[in-house]
Amino acid sequence: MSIAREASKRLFSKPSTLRYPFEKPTVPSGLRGIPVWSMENCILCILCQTTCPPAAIKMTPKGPDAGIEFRLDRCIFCGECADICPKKVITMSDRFELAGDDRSKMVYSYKKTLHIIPEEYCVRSD
Amino acid sequence: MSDLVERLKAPLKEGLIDVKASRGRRVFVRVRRESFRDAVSHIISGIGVRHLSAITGVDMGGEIELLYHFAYNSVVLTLGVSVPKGSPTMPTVTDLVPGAVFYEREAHEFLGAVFEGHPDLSPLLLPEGWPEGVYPLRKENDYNKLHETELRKV
Amino acid sequence: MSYGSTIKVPFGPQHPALKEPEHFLFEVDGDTVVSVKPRIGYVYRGMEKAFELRTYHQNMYLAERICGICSHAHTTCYAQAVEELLGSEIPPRAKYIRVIIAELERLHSHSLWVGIAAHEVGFDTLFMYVWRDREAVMDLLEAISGNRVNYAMNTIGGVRRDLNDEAVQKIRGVLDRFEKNVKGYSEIIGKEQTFVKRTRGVGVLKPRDAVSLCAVGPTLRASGIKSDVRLDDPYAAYDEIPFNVITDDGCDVFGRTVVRCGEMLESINIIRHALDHMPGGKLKVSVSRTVPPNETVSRVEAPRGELMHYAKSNGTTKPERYRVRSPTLANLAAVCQTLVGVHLADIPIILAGIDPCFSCMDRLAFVDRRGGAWSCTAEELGGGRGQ
Amino acid sequence: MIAYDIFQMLVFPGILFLFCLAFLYEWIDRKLFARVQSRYGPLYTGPSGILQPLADFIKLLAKEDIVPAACDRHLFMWVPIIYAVLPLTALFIIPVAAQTGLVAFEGDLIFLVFLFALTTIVVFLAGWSSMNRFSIIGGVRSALQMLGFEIPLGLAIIGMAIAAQSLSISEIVRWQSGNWWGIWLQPIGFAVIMICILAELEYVPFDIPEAETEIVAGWQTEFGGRRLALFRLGKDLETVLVSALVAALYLGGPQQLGFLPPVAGFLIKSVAVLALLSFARALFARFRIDQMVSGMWTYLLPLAILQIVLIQFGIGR
Repeated sequence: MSIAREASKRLFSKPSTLRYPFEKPTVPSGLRGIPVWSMENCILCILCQTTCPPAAIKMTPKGPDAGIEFRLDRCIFCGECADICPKKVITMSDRFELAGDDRSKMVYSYKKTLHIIPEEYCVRSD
Repeated sequence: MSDLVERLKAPLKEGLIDVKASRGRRVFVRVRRESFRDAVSHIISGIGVRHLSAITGVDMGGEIELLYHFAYNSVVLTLGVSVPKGSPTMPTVTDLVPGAVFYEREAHEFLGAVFEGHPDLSPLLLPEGWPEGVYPLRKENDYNKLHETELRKV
Repeated sequence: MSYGSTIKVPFGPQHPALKEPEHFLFEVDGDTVVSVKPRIGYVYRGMEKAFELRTYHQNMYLAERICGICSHAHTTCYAQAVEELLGSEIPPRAKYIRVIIAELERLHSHSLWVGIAAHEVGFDTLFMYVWRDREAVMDLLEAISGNRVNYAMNTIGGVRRDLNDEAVQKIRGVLDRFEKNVKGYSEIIGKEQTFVKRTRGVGVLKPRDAVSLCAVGPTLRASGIKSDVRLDDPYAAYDEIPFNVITDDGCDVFGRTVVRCGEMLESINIIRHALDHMPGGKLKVSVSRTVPPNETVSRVEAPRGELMHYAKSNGTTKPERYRVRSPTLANLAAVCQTLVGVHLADIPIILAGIDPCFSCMDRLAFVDRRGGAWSCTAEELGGGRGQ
Repeated sequence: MIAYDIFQMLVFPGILFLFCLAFLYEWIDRKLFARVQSRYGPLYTGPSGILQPLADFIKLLAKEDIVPAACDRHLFMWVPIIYAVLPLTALFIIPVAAQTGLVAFEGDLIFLVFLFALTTIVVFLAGWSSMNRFSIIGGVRSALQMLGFEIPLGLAIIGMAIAAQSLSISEIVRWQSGNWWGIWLQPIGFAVIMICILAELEYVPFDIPEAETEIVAGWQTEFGGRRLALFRLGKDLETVLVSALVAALYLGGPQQLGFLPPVAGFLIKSVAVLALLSFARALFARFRIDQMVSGMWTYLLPLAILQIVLIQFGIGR
């Protein structure tokens, strides 16, 4: 029977499953992971806020703490913001391990003036 | 497409309200409620259409419009009939097209159209405790009002 | 012989045979089913109401999440409906890319089903093998579109990403290997007696009943009726691609398996033909955000059958009414009829026979279930902003 | 001498050794079954997952113990214990460490067949006592399945007893050390007993009583916590029992292989039987109960009878 031949062939070959936490999967280049803002050339034009389908981006256009507040727990990784941004400020990174245990902490705020990169909020899985 | 409309015009004469064909393969026909029943039986037996794709209910403010989408190889013939909200009763088509049983239940549940002769109009999609008389897809039930609907304990 | 008294056996909403929450109340007399009473709606999310609250552009991502396995079918159907409302024509290259992604999705959706059907009858080894090889197609889709499940390739007026040469080579490579695997599984399914015994002559749906109950897709084609939206009412680039519709007059679950395996091989040929004849040119045309008042019906051949969207616009940026009728709802009447009079042990495989996708069938209801597992305020879900 | 007997009873070929063997066999079975399906199988608990069955056992012991209100309380409490004890008693009469089992008397083969029947009755009671639709159906199915495989199993066992002119397993093992092994003498009997064992252990082609996709978990549906731990232990012990039985009856049992003690011979043979079982269970889909019973009566029973007839003509001597 062909299933028996196939099964015996599989018995002595390397399993095709991945030991996930210890072996990381190979991530293709165009993956739509978490969007990342590089605030240097952001012109605060709120296009990304209007086009975001689940309204995960909130921008404070003026004032000292002008910048972007990005809510990871509502983002659907559709890449609309990256497409529409005129200055190509937003890039879809290839980080996909974004599990977190507290929704309120899943907020990334990018400040225009301070150029600080927000501290990692999501729980590291390593 | 045009021969299909001609073959429909012949038996219905005054029952036909208007015919719209935006594209060759999409025909929208509106009929009066009285001649709806024989329009359907004519479509099924006369022209030989057998596949009812779906029944869509649209809330037009004063009345509910029920659209019966029949698929006949490359043409989608949509038979529309509008029913006043006061007395939204409609003859059922489950005897002509047994496949319509779930579509009619869904139309009843979301828009309140009553289909006489339907074997069992019990709720299909909404949870058990859903209050009577609240039809989610009607325009007066806006988003937040629906959101506050109280589920009575079953 | 009947024991006279019948017992009611509930199936679902949580049941290992059902991959998604559905409830079927069976009345069983001894070992044979007497009557079936389906109760669906456990993943009903009120999508048709939600469509009316968002702009056409945002609804694209709502349509994509109606179902996890046939997301591209829903977005193609939605994009075509809105393009028809606007009366705009999409560039030929976008049509070809839509066909390629649709057929790749049919590949992984059908191979998912073959694995599930094998699991329903206890054939776990085939389940593991089929799902292992399905990963190649999922990784391919991830490389092309950036996401394994919600590809978001479609936008109103065309396609968002292009298929460069490197992607085309990758597709051809994966297809060659996948074709060999599919041929292997069809052979195993045909020869493995225990699988054949559990599926041949089980869940018989006669052609006359299949037509009168308006069944669609492989369930209809396995009863010998040659009806396929890609052939009858061609959309995207299907009118330029020659392919034949696989039918089988077995009328039973085994026939449906044969039809789906045949369709997988057919999809591979379609993709190869599309890759060879892909025209160059633009990816999308720009469209206006407000849609003139109009109504249309858009039909697509999803992996499970004929998927129908009805759209009605009222001149604003939000649709007046958007109706989604998924293939599983059409097949529900047919499966309830085939379930009467069968053995209790055959229920899972017959239910799986129509490849039910319950989240398609239920669409979206956003009802605050007091004491339910979750409840979000309208504002939190962004509903407030969409008003 | 008493101390040595107690040691033998409790530790070496006795309870402790059999528990470790049970967990080891479950690990081998799960590992092999996984590798056939191109998976890794248990991996992280201990070296390549060898302690996984023990971990499962302890986890289940720690789980909450739910007793359904409508169930038959006494039966519900006693059935798991009996289910775990039955294979243990049967393993005492099968030669494991030496040529003779811990307890060997003329006619222990009949006692063994009786224990097999008793196991199925206990399974039926488990399903019946938990008053849940799925487990009642599971219990009824296990009883039906017993009707199918019990007689061919009995015939296949008696076949070897006739060849060795005795009804004691230890005697059959000693007889085989002098002559050919059972597998060469009666290959049909070996095939019949392997199929019946697949049905006895409720492995895939015949896992109808606890069909996962049809009746949730069949007769085990209502059991959780300690009770389920005992059921799983009982199932592992039964795996050891049947592979030991086949090793004893058809593969010559524990023999002195070169400088290795007889236990090593026994282990190699029963692990070989276990490997064959778990490879076989990866190849099939699940039968329906009516197909299974009619298949047993139309195919397996004539085969078993044919084997007995062949022995009468002196072929199987």
